Amino acid sequence: MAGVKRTIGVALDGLTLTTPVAIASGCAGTGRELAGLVDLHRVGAVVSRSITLHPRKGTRTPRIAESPSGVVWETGLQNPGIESFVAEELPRLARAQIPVIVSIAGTSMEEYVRLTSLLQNVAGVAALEVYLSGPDDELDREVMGSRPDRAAEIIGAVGRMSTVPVFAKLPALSTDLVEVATAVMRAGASGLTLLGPVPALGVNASRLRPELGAVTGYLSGPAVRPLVLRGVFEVSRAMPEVPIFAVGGVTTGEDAVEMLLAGAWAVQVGTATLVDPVAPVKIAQGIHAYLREKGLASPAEIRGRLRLPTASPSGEPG
Amino acid sequence: MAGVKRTIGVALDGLTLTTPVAIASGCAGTGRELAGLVDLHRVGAVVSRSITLHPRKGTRTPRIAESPSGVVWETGLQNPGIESFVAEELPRLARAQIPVIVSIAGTSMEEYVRLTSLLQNVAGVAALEVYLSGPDDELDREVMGSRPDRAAEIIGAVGRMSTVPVFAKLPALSTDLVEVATAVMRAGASGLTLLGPVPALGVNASRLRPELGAVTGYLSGPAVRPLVLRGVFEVSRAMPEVPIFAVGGVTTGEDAVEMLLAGAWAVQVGTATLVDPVAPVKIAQGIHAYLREKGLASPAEIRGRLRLPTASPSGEPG
Amino acid sequence: MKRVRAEVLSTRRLGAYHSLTLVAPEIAERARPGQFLAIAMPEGGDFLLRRHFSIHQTSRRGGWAGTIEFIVDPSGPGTERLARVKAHESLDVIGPLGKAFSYPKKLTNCLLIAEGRGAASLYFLAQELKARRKRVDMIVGAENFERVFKPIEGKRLSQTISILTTDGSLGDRGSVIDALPSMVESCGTDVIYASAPPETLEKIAAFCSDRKIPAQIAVEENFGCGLGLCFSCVVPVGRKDGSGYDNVRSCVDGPVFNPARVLWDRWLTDQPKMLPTPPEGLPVVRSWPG
Amino acid sequence: MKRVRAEVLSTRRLGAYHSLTLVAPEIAERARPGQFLAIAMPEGGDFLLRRHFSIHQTSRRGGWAGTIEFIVDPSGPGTERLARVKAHESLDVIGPLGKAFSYPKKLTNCLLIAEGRGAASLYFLAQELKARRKRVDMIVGAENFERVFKPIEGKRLSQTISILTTDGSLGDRGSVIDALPSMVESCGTDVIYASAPPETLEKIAAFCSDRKIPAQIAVEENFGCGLGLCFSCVVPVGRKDGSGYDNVRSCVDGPVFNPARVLWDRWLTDQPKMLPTPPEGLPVVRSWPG
Ligand SMILES: Cc1cc2nc3c(=O)[nH]c(=O)nc-3n(C[C@H](O)[C@H](O)[C@H](O)COP(=O)(O)OP(=O)(O)OC[C@H]3O[C@@H](n4cnc5c(N)ncnc54)[C@H](O)[C@@H]3O)c2cc1C
Ligand SMILES: Cc1cc2nc3c(=O)[nH]c(=O)nc-3n(C[C@H](O)[C@H](O)[C@H](O)COP(=O)(O)OP(=O)(O)OC[C@H]3O[C@@H](n4cnc5c(N)ncnc54)[C@H](O)[C@@H]3O)c2cc1C
Ligand SMILES: Cc1cc2nc3c(=O)[nH]c(=O)nc-3n(C[C@H](O)[C@H](O)[C@H](O)COP(=O)(O)O)c2cc1C
Ligand SMILES: Cc1cc2nc3c(=O)[nH]c(=O)nc-3n(C[C@H](O)[C@H](O)[C@H](O)COP(=O)(O)O)c2cc1C
Ligand code: FES
Ligand code: FES
Repeated sequence: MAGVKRTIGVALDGLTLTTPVAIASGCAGTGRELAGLVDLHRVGAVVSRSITLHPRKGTRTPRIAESPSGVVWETGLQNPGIESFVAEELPRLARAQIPVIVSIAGTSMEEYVRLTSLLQNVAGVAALEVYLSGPDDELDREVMGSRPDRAAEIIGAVGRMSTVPVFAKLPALSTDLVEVATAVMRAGASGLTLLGPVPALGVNASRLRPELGAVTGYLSGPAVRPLVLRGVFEVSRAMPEVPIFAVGGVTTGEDAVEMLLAGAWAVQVGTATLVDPVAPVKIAQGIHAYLREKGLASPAEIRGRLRLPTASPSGEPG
Repeated sequence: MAGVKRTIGVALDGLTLTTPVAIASGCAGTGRELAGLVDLHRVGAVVSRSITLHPRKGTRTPRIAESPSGVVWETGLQNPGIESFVAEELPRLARAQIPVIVSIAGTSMEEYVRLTSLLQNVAGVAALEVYLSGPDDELDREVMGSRPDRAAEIIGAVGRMSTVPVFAKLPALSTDLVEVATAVMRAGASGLTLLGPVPALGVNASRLRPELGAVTGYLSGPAVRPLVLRGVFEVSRAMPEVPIFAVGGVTTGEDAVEMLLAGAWAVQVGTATLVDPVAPVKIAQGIHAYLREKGLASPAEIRGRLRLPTASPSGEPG
Repeated sequence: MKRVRAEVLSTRRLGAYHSLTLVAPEIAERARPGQFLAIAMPEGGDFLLRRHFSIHQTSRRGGWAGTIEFIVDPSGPGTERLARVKAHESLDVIGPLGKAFSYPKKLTNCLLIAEGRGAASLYFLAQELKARRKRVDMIVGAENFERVFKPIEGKRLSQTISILTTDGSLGDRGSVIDALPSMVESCGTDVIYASAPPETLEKIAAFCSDRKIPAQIAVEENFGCGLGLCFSCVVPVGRKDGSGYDNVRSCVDGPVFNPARVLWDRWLTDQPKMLPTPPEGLPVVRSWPG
Repeated sequence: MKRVRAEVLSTRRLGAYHSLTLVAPEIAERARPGQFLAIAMPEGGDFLLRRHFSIHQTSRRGGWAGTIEFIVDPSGPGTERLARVKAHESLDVIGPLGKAFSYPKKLTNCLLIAEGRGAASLYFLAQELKARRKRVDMIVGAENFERVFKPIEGKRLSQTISILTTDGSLGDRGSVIDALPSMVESCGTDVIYASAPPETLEKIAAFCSDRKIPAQIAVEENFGCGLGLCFSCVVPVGRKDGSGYDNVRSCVDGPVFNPARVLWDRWLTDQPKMLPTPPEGLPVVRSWPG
């Protein structure tokens, strides 16, 4: 359609991106590396690696291995701690003048509160992403945010204190993802990042050992895309007004369009960035090409627009 | 090692298999088809498609589509209902003289109870596998068995009435898989099938529509193997004495060995059987070859024997 | 049904299609028109499931090893990969699979309707019908001349043939449905066979039911296995006793069906309509039943 | 550092290894010994991550386009695939990456220790050292003669060379460690460079620390990106001020390290010991800490 003014920018409740494609947490280095690899002005946003209150050395190597259409990884959230991050890494990440979303990870309510307070009114922070897939030392649980009450409590506290929008990155394995999503939105989240990394184990049969030094880890890459699509679809059906970042397995523009059709507002790209740092730019171009082909003006026009059958899709009795 | 008497048979609490490789539920036809495709005597066991109390026509087509290293599918548990199954399909499945595990699926406690009672003392049933990934109409929940209390209640009832061993096929997305596993074992399960199918959505971007007639479905195939390995590993660490069938993405003997190392007693093979009906036989041969290479006498000798680091594998503080 | 690792004897391009001929005597011996092959994808790509192809031709002649030919329409990643297979490579093949077309005992005037790659199995059928001294007429259609499958072969096999293309680049402009009434008239058609996309088959079914012409159609659905194991491939078919319908597996109980017994509304509608380009304003789907 | 799509100019087998030469003038210009390339896997396989290779050789001569050579040791699915790449194909390459070996300013007698494919980067280093008028001696080891990398080239590049194989099929029977004391002695070694599996590097590090010989080693870890983005590739390195250690990324802060600063116990031990065959009775791992 000639004459359509086409934009791929997107506004997510207080966070405005020039393209709906961000670099996912843990795949963006320390703010020094990306500039030489990709024209950052053409990337929608960068999510920092997950930052903890104190420095963390992370887990032993190996930290990554391939699996069918995916990678299994565990870094143990190696990071320099919030203070050093704010002093050194953040200014470098912010230099490119694109939105920096800071991922924060705590093991107790107190840690999340302190992390948030240390990020209040800090220049260069466009939004917070709250990592909830780590352990909860306070309640002695393996996963911080897979139960609605606890997730809401954490997000509520972070949301009340934060001076920027707050996105909750919800754990991939929840008995009821929609309930957790609803609870954190009620508690004051600005939006969601779906899904958090998928728990996984890689085994090397010939050496009788785990692939990773940390033994267990997480599965990323194209393999998980159908699982993420389902999560995005279910949550966005329940709450169409909630901004959602979809993350998991986005490698091409078409993959990103799938996520948008399922209900995402924007996508994040992790593994594909490691393979090809220009992938986030190519993916945005792919979305643009798709919109042009379909004669549409913006990503919002396909968001959640998956065409569904009119009748009930569930199995019928015989 | 010359002279080692090598067996790949395995005994799972009352269920004895000549090879540790079974055909997974929903991938074994109606008992008529397999005989012409594979020498069934060389298959460890066959799990029937999931049988409901009443006949089910299942969902609309398309019912299957490919995804990266996987398939997304939903049949809506099409089946002829328990009575017709017992009268017609079961005798055909049992004809090959290998163990037939009957998968049962209900949407309420009453349905599970009636299904179990209709299978009491029925010839040709070697074990029951209880499908718990479907909806719970009674409690109005999307997934029957993802909470420990409800899963235990169902398995308890089935276990008390069943005249054969009962395996619980636990839903893939649980906040705490180990808790659910522990609860169903306490309630009287003989063993576990890990994991149930992984909820998923396939999207066709160019047609703006879901890949499946049922809209949402499940992800199977190699893509999910690392997720299944993690589930098997965590549950078997918590309860090393519990017989576990691992199911999800097993395609080769090496894949099966990975599952055994993570703690499985035997594996089930779904998608790979659809591609190559002889796969379950080849996988058993692959396990045998591995044992021979390592000089081991039986699958039990590698079960759970993943070599782990001696120190704590978690991330260290900086 | 046999499973073999078959050598590719030859390949050739036929307009938009690729023909592959395999050395597979045991399959060739048994193959009948309407049946199909299940071909495992060559290793090294990210393909899991087999792909399925109608049997186009068999040869069991003389001292030569029997061969079997099928036609690949490169319409997706898997078929595109198979279209690149070269002679002397080998493929893992299971076949022949599925129910074949049955031949009329008494009726003699057969009209065969093929759209696009659907002609592959119908030309095989035409030969067999002619061998049984039936009259064969044909309607062959496609989007454009490149997708009209072997038009010269079509002419050779039929008493009369009507060729149509959507863009008019070969034969008349139009679809096979346009030629149907006049062909039935002029050929004195007793029985119809068809292989075409489902929307066309539905129209043929309506026509046959109207005119009370017996018919057989070959359908396509997404196959998980093609072997009867997975219930992916069902088509709703009315029970003989009229007491409702069953979702029957098109890989073992088809792909050939009596169109009068297919529940077309149930099979085809209530699926999202697939428009080639979305309308100006896409409808917002707000509620999600069930 | 540059990213290019580079044509494969030529490939050849070198014993157990495969050499690939790429036309990549911009990378060739910048490349220094110890640095590596990140090569994207050719499409069509189920490979996700790039694979990483030491730079073995560059050529910037005359009017010809600069080329760069690397050595593939087919040791897994990805390297096996790359060993099958043919001339005139093209590869997506990022490089040169990582910190190079540094050249000694004052010291002159350099001993280079290479095990297996590790020789690829050390031969490049030998050239550069010789160009700087340093004395170069070498210890080159491998499992067998097929895995001794270009022994003749090694001889050409070094004043004295000691070649060892585990099976004795070339040179002396033994490992590079066996020759270390006598070579250091006889060559009057001032500085050691090494590229070898970690277990060997650890022994070299112990030797150098004992004898107070300055050294540089090139390590390998599983890389996620090779670009500094993912923190997959860390090695524990002691801080300069002695106040503990950091897990530093071997792709940007390495792969060349001062062995005296690597915390060998932390890097290598506490990993499950990998015995080639399991002992008669495998230990049952009962408790699962943390
Ligand atoms: C009985 C039968 C006979 C057929 N005969 C022929 C033939 O002679 N020539 C020919 O070119 N094609 C034929 N097809 C269709 C062919 O099998 C599909 O086009 C092909 O599987 C699509 O694979 P793809 O990877 O190219 O496309 P994709 O659309 O990417 O396929 C992805 C997945 O969907 C499945 N799928 C998609 N479309 C179909 C379909 N129409 N039928 C079955 N599975 C599908 C594929 O098997 C695969 O698993 C036949 C199909 C059936 C069921
Ligand atoms: C700085 C550096 C320089 C290297 N130089 C060479 C060289 O010159 N020639 C050569 O043949 N090899 C070299 N390697 C090793 C080579 O990168 C690995 O052998 C290769 O990645 C293994 O891939 P694969 O698919 O064959 O094996 P797999 O073991 O199946 O690899 C699977 C995954 O693990 C990663 N991986 C496994 N082993 C290694 C390893 N040792 N290093 C890095 N990643 C690994 C792979 O990248 C891949 O993601 C180098 C590695 C590094 C880090
Ligand atoms: C090496 C690596 C490190 C990661 N580190 C983090 C992290 O620190 N915090 C976080 O929330 N997610 C982390 N992730 C997960 C990604 O942000 C993303 O959720 C996941 O990889 C799925 O997306 P992908 O398939 O595009 O990679 C990491 C992923 C990888 C591969
Ligand atoms: C077409 C199809 C139908 C299935 N039907 C059932 C079923 O009826 N009941 C069940 O418990 N699992 C069913 N499954 C799931 C499999 O039993 C298995 O858990 C899953 O596919 C993972 O194993 P795989 O990767 O080996 O396929 C089905 C899977 C497929 C592909
Ligand atoms: S495709 Fe599997 S039963 Fe028909
Ligand atoms: S491999 Fe990614 S940071 Fe080094």
